[in-house]
Amino acid sequence: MVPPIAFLILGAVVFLLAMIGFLTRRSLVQALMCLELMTSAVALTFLALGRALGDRSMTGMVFATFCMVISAAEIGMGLALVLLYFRKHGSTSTDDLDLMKG
Amino acid sequence: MTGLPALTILVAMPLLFGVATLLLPSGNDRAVKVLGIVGTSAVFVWTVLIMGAFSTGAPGMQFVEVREWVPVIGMTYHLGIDGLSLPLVFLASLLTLLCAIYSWRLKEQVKTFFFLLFLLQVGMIGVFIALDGIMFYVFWEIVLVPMFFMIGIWGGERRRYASVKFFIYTLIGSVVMLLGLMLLYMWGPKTFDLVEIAKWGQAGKFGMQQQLWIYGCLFLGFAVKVPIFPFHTWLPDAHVEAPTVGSVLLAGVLLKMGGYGFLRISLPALPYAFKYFSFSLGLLGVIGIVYGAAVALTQKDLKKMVAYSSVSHMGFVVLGIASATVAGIDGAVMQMFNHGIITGMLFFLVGMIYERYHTKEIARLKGIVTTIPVLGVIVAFASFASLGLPALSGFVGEFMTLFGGYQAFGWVAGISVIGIVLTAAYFLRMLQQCVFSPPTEDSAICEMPCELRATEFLPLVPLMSFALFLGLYPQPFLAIINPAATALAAIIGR
Amino acid sequence: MPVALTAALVPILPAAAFVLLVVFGRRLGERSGWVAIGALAGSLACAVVLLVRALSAEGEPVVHATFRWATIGRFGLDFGVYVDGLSASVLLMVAIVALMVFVYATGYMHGDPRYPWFFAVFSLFTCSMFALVTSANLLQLMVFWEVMGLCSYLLIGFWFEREEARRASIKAFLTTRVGDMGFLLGVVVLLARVGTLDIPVLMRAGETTARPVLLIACLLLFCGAVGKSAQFPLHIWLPDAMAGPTPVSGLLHSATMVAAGVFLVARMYPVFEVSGALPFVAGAGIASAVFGASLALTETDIKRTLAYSTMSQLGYMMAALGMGGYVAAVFHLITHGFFKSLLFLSAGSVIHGSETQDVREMGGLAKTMKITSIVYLVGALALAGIPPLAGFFSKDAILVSMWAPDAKVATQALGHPLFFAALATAMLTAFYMFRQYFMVFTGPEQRHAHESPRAMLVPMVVLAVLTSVAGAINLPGLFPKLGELLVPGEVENALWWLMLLSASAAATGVYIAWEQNRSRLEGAHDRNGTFGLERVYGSVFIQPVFAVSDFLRRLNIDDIVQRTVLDPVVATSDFLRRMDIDVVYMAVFVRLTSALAEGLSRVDVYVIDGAVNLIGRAGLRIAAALRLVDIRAIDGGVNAVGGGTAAIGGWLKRLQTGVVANYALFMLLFGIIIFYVAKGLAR
Amino acid sequence: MYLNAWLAWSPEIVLTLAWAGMLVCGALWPRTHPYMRHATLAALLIALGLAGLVAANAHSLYGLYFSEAAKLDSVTTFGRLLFGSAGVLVVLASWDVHGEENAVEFFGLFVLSLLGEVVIVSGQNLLMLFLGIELLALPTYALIAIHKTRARAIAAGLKYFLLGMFASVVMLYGMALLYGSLGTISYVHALFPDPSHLSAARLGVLQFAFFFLILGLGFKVTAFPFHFWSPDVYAGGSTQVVAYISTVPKVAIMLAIFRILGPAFSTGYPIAKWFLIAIAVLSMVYGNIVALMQDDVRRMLAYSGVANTGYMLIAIIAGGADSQAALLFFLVVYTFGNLGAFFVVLGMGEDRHITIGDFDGLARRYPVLALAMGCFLFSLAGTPPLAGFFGKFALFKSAVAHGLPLLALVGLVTTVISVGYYLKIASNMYGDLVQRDLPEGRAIERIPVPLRIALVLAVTATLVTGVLGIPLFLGAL
Repeated sequence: MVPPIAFLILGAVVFLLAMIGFLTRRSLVQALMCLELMTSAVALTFLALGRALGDRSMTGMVFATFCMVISAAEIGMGLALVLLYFRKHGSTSTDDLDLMKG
Repeated sequence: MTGLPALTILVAMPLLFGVATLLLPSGNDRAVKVLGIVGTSAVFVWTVLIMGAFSTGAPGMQFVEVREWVPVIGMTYHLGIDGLSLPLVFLASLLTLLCAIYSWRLKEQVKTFFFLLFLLQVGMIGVFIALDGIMFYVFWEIVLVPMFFMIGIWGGERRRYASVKFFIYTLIGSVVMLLGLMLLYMWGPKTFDLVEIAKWGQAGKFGMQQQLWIYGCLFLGFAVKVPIFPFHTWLPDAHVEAPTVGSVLLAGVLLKMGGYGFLRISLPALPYAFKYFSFSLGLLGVIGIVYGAAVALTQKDLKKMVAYSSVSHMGFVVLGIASATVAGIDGAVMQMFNHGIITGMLFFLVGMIYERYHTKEIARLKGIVTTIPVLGVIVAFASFASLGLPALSGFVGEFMTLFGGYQAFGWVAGISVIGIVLTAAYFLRMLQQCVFSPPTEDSAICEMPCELRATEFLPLVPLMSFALFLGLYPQPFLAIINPAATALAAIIGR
Repeated sequence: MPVALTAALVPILPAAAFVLLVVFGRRLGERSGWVAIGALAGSLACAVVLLVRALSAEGEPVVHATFRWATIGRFGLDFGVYVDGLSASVLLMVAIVALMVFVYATGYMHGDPRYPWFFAVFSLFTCSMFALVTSANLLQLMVFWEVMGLCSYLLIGFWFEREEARRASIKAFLTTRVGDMGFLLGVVVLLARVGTLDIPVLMRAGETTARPVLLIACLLLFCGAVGKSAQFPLHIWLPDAMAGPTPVSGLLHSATMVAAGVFLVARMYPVFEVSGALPFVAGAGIASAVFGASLALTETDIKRTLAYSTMSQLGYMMAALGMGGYVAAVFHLITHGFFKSLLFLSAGSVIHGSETQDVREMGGLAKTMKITSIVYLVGALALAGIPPLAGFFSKDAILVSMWAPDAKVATQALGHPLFFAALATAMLTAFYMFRQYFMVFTGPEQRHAHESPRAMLVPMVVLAVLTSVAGAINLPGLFPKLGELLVPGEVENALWWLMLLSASAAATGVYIAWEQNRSRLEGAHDRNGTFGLERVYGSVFIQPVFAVSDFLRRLNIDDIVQRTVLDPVVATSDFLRRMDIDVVYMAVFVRLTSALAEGLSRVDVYVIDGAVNLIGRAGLRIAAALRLVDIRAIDGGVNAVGGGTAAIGGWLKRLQTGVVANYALFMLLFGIIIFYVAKGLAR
Repeated sequence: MYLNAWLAWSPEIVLTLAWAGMLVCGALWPRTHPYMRHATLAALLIALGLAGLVAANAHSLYGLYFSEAAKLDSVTTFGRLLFGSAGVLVVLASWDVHGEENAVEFFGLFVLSLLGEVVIVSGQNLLMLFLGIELLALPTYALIAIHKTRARAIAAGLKYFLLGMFASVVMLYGMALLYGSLGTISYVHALFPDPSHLSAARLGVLQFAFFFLILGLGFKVTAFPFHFWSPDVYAGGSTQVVAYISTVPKVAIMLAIFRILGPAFSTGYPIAKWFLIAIAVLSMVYGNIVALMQDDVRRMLAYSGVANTGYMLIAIIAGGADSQAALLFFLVVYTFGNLGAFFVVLGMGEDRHITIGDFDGLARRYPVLALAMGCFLFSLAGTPPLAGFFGKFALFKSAVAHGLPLLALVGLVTTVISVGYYLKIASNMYGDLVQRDLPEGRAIERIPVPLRIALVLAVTATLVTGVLGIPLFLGAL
């Protein structure tokens, strides 16, 4: 049996990589994917911790489940916003600097 | 009077009148003005009644109202009045009334103005009767807002700069003072009740190091307000830009709050620190006297000159307070009152001059006494009162603070006489240039009508009477202050 | 009438006149003069009553009644009236002189637009002198002392249309105020150390208080006297004070203003005696006496000459006080009050008649102004110290006190030099007075003049009479009434040889003046500048004195004061005004804060937004490249609803992720830094 | 017990039902769209009333619910009332703007986010906290983006979304680490136990966990290094939404932070404490100083929000009952003051940046609006007798009372700096009331009545809390 610590390390590594990805990717969608990956890494960590601690209340699993739920909602929201943005600006020449300044 | 919460009524009255002012239908300026005068008169009458019922010989607080209020933050509802505060309360009600009368001819934003005036009065009176640290601070800060607007709305050309500078400068001082009050709470009896804090301090329960820290914090707040050299630089700007009424109340009452703070909080609560710093404070007072006078000597703007004269005169207050002798404290309160009366008068006069000549430049003003004899004579009177001519009230305060200063610091206090001579110099120079001089071609021309109106003359009458009466016979006034001053001086052991 | 009330009425009556004239002055018009005179007459009557009482009081105070003016802790200040021999005698002199001057002024000021105002202030002036003299408390004395200063300011600057009058009034007020600050400090010291300011108690202060303290206090008090009595070096205001109307000068130089300084020292005499301050008083007095006389020598303005003579005569009094000649000084104060007011009033009459103040433009006035010339002569003789006029006796008393000083306060070694200096000064005095007299009243007539109105002449005549007989109040050895009044039981001895000596010194002075005048008239073409000095024969003695006088004039002490005191003060003030610390604050705090704010917002704008923009621009470049590569694909993608993800990515690559990623990075980076700092702090 | 639970959570149930009803009706009958605002308002008012009733029956209803996952206590009630009233104001402010277009989305999302806030406040474990945060955050991302005309709003929403999600996920990882090192996620008693019970390794992990947790929470409350999004988003989003997200979520999270950090926190975890102190100080200093240089009023308010977060953190660092009372009071003050200020900006027009110069002469032309703005500004600046002063005073006093006088000093001094930019607006508004030597400011279209009501309510709240509310809030809590 694989010890829980391995999953923890895996979770940490994935989280870190996804974070670096989020910080460096130029594509919005890629950024969204990185966020998803980060969430998954956290979910993995929760599961592993739950097992490692032998928590009978299944806190880790519950948390992991909710992580999934939230990330689903999140990707939905994210894509919707991206789409909306694209629609608004699609047909006109975009003033990107305006955007940068907020 | 007995049985009534006299002081609550005193501080609530202007508030209610202020609200009533706002409720009046807009457009009827006359009604607002009448209400303004009636309201301030009512407050004044009430003050006089309190003064009448005040028993002079007793050193302690009178008309005390004390109640639990907000125990979570250690706040109590505690009002009281003693020989230190009574003259200043009287001053505040008197000057507000006179300002209301003077403003009879105000044309714009009358409602706003009178509301601010009443609000200002709430703060001014409140500071002097509050015996709880938080209430004290609240009233202290309440004053800033109406004054900010008075300067910012009715001020001169650079009013925005001046109003913001005034607000921020004094706020810096007062927030640090607030920290001091909090430290009094924390290291002290866990209440903001100033009487309790004073008891705690006199029992020697504040550590020496603690006292020094708290004193430093409080000092900054009071020093900016007084203003003590070198924290005075907000004053000339504020005065030059402020409208007449603003200047009168600023110089007449607001500056006194600082001196009062020293006497009400620093001295009784922190005797060790007060003694420790007393020489330095006295020295700052002396420097202020000389410095203010020296800078006033070459001012080109009449109002700025009077403003710097305030720095100099308040130096005497500081000297008297620092001495912590009976004479010094008596003199300091006396000087505060006198300065309120006399400088208030001077600012009224500068306002009248400005209204007629549309300039405050000393070089352009000439021959006031030939054009408007009454105004000229009163300017001269006020100037002589201000330069401390004996037989007028300014002298009494100066003499007593000087005497107290000498008792405490010896010859160092004597340096301040340089300031007295310089004060005479700049006032005489002003009189020579502006009042007792023939008008020339390039001098400013008085816009008709020149003669003083009744609403302008009326405020001057009580001020002149007080300046004269207190100079000739100060005993009734001193009898009020003396017991309180004696008790305070006894704390320091002087 | 109780005697306390009588004493109080003396100052109250003119004060009432002052109030009356201020309020109703305009309605009263020229009648206001008579209101003032009426009040003054009442004061005079009261003063007479007081003197009569004093004469029978045998050294006890006539009146001492007080009320509590102020309580300062354990110190009580009681104001009130205190009249003894000294105050009663001075009071009477002041009342008489003032009354005469008032009457004179009704004529002199006739037609002036501010006539009521003049009499109002004049009343207050007199009132304050009365109150000063009757003060029971040193602080009260000081109060009226200063009120008098105020009045002198107003009166000297009465004709403020004239530049010189305005300057002179300020000068007078400020100069005396400099001295007054010493007075103020002296009062403070006395109150702090002796514990009271009650004059009768203070006079016994020597019993309770250490001598050094009293010395300091007395020297400080003396500063005030120096200022008021125009002693060297605070005399500079006195000559300029001539810019006021002549009645003002007449009163100011004789009975009121300048007399106050001498009175102060006389009042506090017991304290001065104990403290050891008297030698200083003597020194300052004799210096002023000599100095004033020398300055008078070359002065050509009739009133300024008299002004310097005042300084000189007051110096005499001070010197006498310093040598223990208390009675002599008061005696001279009284006689001087009469003859100096006489001289000023006559000079005013001369000016009134000839309309010039320069003696060089006068001459031969005795023909047109007969009465004036006679009374002027009486005054001049008195001032010169020619017997039997009043000035002779009092000056003689002073010389006696110097020759044989009071052993308690000074030695003969100190007294004799002073004596000779005083004698020489007496001769100089006689000289310049008579030179002036001859120039004004004798010789050829230079301009048309007319005699003054009766209102002016009558007081002059009365004063002339008084000047002639006033010496009788203290005839040494025969009728030492004043001495008895002031110091009961002490008999002054008369030195006959000394009388002779002083009279002959005065006569010498008159003679030299006459000789010089003669030579001047002979060479009438040279009238400018130095009075034909080189032609004065027999002037081996006078020549160097003239040189000194001229040198002093050239030296111009005003100029020195201006350069050493006033200029630096003004410069400092100007410097402070310009370099107000506000500027420093601005530089340090406000600039610092705004620089900080600027810097931080630059961090926001340049570092953060800059980084963002940089990346954004890089993105733009890439997009531009993309556009070049496949412009159609992008356009197509944009136009297609919900176009391909690649197209969206392309779009947003340019725009968005740069910002977001950077912000996220900053969050992490700053957060970590702060966390590590916190970790360090926690340790 | 069941009945009790229904009663205890009736306000939330009402809101949930209203939300569901709005979605269904909105989808089925488009004609109901204009009435969504009415429904929301009604639901909020009912919920407020119920919350009041619940509070009145505190003795029987207060307690732990749902397997100790949620707690009903005075703090929860406080949150409910504050969120509800703020919600009412926001609805009024949005009355016309989102009255018909996007009504279902707007009000639906809005109610959802309010629910999220209650979850945050009442939650007793990290999971509830996380769920609450997401429930709050996801709708607000969308709300920011919903704007009739402004294209930038979507960009702002997107930016907010990406950064917000990033922060949430990082926080989530922190929660995982917390769970790992502590073995529990519940903070019914105290999340942070006495550190002596923990092994060194766990304490080490705990440091990371804490850092991540604070990063996530700090993002939501715009504490210093995590605030970068706020000026951009505040300036880009629609004003009423910005008013909302600048206040209510911040309040909720602050209350949650106060619950999480137990009594052992201030003594046992110096690193964490110093971390918070550093963040608080930097927030106060940085926020106030940078706000001083802003010209766009919304950006200025964003930075002032950063500074106010710093002030709130003072209470959290100090800990203890009095600090809690102080914090609660300050939150009320901040909420109404900030909401009001944004509403005034809203009233001045939606179409472009509102700069400080736009306030020139406002008092002369729109005296009531100027008066309201003055009220909010002076309250935010902490001038007595307005509410802001007592809020700040209580905060600083609690800091002094807990031995942090220097922290209070920083707060006091930065308050003075803050007065600088608040007064700049005030002096612009009132500067030419009498003397008219200044250029005309911005002209304003008619201000809709609901917004007026909202303004009046906000002014009243500010004044009443200040003058009368002190004993009420500070004494009762």
